Amino acid sequence: MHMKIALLVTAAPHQENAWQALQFCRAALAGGHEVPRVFFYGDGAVHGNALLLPPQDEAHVTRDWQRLAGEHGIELVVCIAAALKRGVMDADTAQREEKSVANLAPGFVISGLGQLAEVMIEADRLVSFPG
Amino acid sequence: MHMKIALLVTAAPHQENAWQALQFCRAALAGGHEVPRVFFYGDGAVHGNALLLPPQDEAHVTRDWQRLAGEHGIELVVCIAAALKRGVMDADTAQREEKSVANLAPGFVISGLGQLAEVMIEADRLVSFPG
Amino acid sequence: MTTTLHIVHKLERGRLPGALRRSFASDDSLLLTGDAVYAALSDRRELPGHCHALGDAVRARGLLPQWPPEIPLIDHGGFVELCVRYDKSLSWG
Amino acid sequence: MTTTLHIVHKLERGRLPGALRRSFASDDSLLLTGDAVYAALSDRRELPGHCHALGDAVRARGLLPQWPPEIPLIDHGGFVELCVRYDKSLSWG
Amino acid sequence: MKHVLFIQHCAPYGSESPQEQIDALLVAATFGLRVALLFQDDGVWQLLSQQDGKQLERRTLGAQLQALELYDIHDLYVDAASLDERGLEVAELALPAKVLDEAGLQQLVAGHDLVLRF
Amino acid sequence: MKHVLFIQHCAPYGSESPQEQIDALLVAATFGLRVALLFQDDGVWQLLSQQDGKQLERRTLGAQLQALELYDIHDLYVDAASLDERGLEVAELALPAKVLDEAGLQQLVAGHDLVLRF
Repeated sequence: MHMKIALLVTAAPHQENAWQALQFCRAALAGGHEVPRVFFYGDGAVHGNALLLPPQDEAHVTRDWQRLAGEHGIELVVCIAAALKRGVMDADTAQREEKSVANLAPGFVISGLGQLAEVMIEADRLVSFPG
Repeated sequence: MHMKIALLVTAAPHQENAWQALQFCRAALAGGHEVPRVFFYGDGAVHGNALLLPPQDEAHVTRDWQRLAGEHGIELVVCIAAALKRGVMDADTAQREEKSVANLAPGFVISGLGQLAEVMIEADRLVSFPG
Repeated sequence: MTTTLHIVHKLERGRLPGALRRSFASDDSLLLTGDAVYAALSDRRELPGHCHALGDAVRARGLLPQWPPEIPLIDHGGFVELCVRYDKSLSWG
Repeated sequence: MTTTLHIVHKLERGRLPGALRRSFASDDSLLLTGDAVYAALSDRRELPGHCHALGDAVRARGLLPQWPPEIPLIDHGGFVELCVRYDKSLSWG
Repeated sequence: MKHVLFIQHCAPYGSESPQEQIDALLVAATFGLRVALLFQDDGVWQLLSQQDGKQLERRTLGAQLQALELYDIHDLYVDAASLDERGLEVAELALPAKVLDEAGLQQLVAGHDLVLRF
Repeated sequence: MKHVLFIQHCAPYGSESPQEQIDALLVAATFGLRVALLFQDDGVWQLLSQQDGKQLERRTLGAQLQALELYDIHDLYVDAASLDERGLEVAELALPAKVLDEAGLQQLVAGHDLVLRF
């Protein structure tokens, strides 16, 4: 049965569950399912930080999400409130807050919790990956 | 008795223990002690992110550390390995890694674990604030 | 009434979380991931009949030699299938 | 041999961590901070004689009305003094 | 209309998780989802009255929970065993949450289309 | 020379904490501090052999622990009660850690100038 499966990631990028979320998404796509959106909340918001640089012999989940999302049209949505508490900012907010730089990783968008509520309503499954 | 008291902060900025570390430092200075260095490690490395923007009615520990360190000559040292895993980068590293921006907060420096070992040796007390 | 896939990735002092045990209904299923895979060694008798574990988490931790054969190891494809088969999942954060 | 100020900010299901209880020597002292201040209600009998709690953590959580008088509340100045008085501190992360 | 259960399992102030779950619950309610809230494990401490987040330069979580009824959110539950483990009595709770035993917990989870506990 | 005790209390791979403690310990040893390592609570799982971090695209923690003796770090301890709680036997451990009861734990902590457990 083909399903719409949305993901909620609240694990930080360096936690095991963040890596498991990525593998789950790959398997869901390989299984013929649609993954319309991954919502990054809580410590998961750090996924959207373009300056993450894990050790070279370890996983780089942000980079992997960018590739996967680009190939399959998945929306990578970072909650704005969670992001600001954790130092992730897009260009618009940086300008408004008079910060000289922004650091949202390409491929990610910043938005509100309504994007989570939407997939609660529309997706057939919501699978969550806490830290 | 006047002491050299160093701090190790591994709590993330939005955790209660991060706030307690700051209050502890203020009290140590008020009590006539010297705080030569605060070492930010683990999730504490996120303190060095210049783009942190907590809700306006809540504490902003990075900003408070910057002020306190400026007034009292405290070294705010962020561990480089912990910082890179969590998306905190100074200008030198950003250039080397071909990132277009850096986000280390002014007043913080990035260095290695040797800076922690040094205060283990030299400080009279090392008080740690885990997450 | 809906069925639930309980996904657990942390234990309490080597045991399944008490709240998970209390909330687990007879039609539900359990998936051990992350640090919860140790439950196959430390809390084996408390595991329900419907129980799987994520193979990569088990192999990474060196648990394969002692792994109890009654708990099937699955890959992420199997994880997705479980999520589809049960009405919903509950991740024990 | 040195004395230790044990600083605890988390409990295990409402109780002091077992490892803390096992490691606590008779000359040591305990400071409750963060979520560990609930131990004054939920694990009162297990608290050692030398025990303090951080006042702001207690007041934030609404525990002042039921607070047991035998556990002194201290501010951060008192926290610093305890760190100076004991040879070292051990923060239970 | 989908029914969503949020499970609060952390004490207030130690981490961001309780605040972030409340924020998610309120938005879900705004979007027309029917939401319920279960307090479990250290989450039961959220139900104490007289909280004052300002002591830690934080918002007061207890005050936000008090305001849930203004948003027409009345489905509040608390896990009996979590109260017992912590020596808490129902009379000490600031909100009228329904106390659930094991059978009640299982029915609650089975009766919802989505359950979030992060 | 100060004596520093590191306490590992987390299982490998679930979080960064074990790796970051090992890194800190190795640097402390390089700076001439005398270091000891205690495995406690879920930290005892670090002592299982046949770990393979590559399964999760991570470094293998067990392999790094095996290498401690190359750095002349031999003061390894394990909390007996933590083993008991998890049904682990000393014979299953990959490293020759000394098993401590309560009195042993208290002496270990009292015998060090600094103790880190984060």
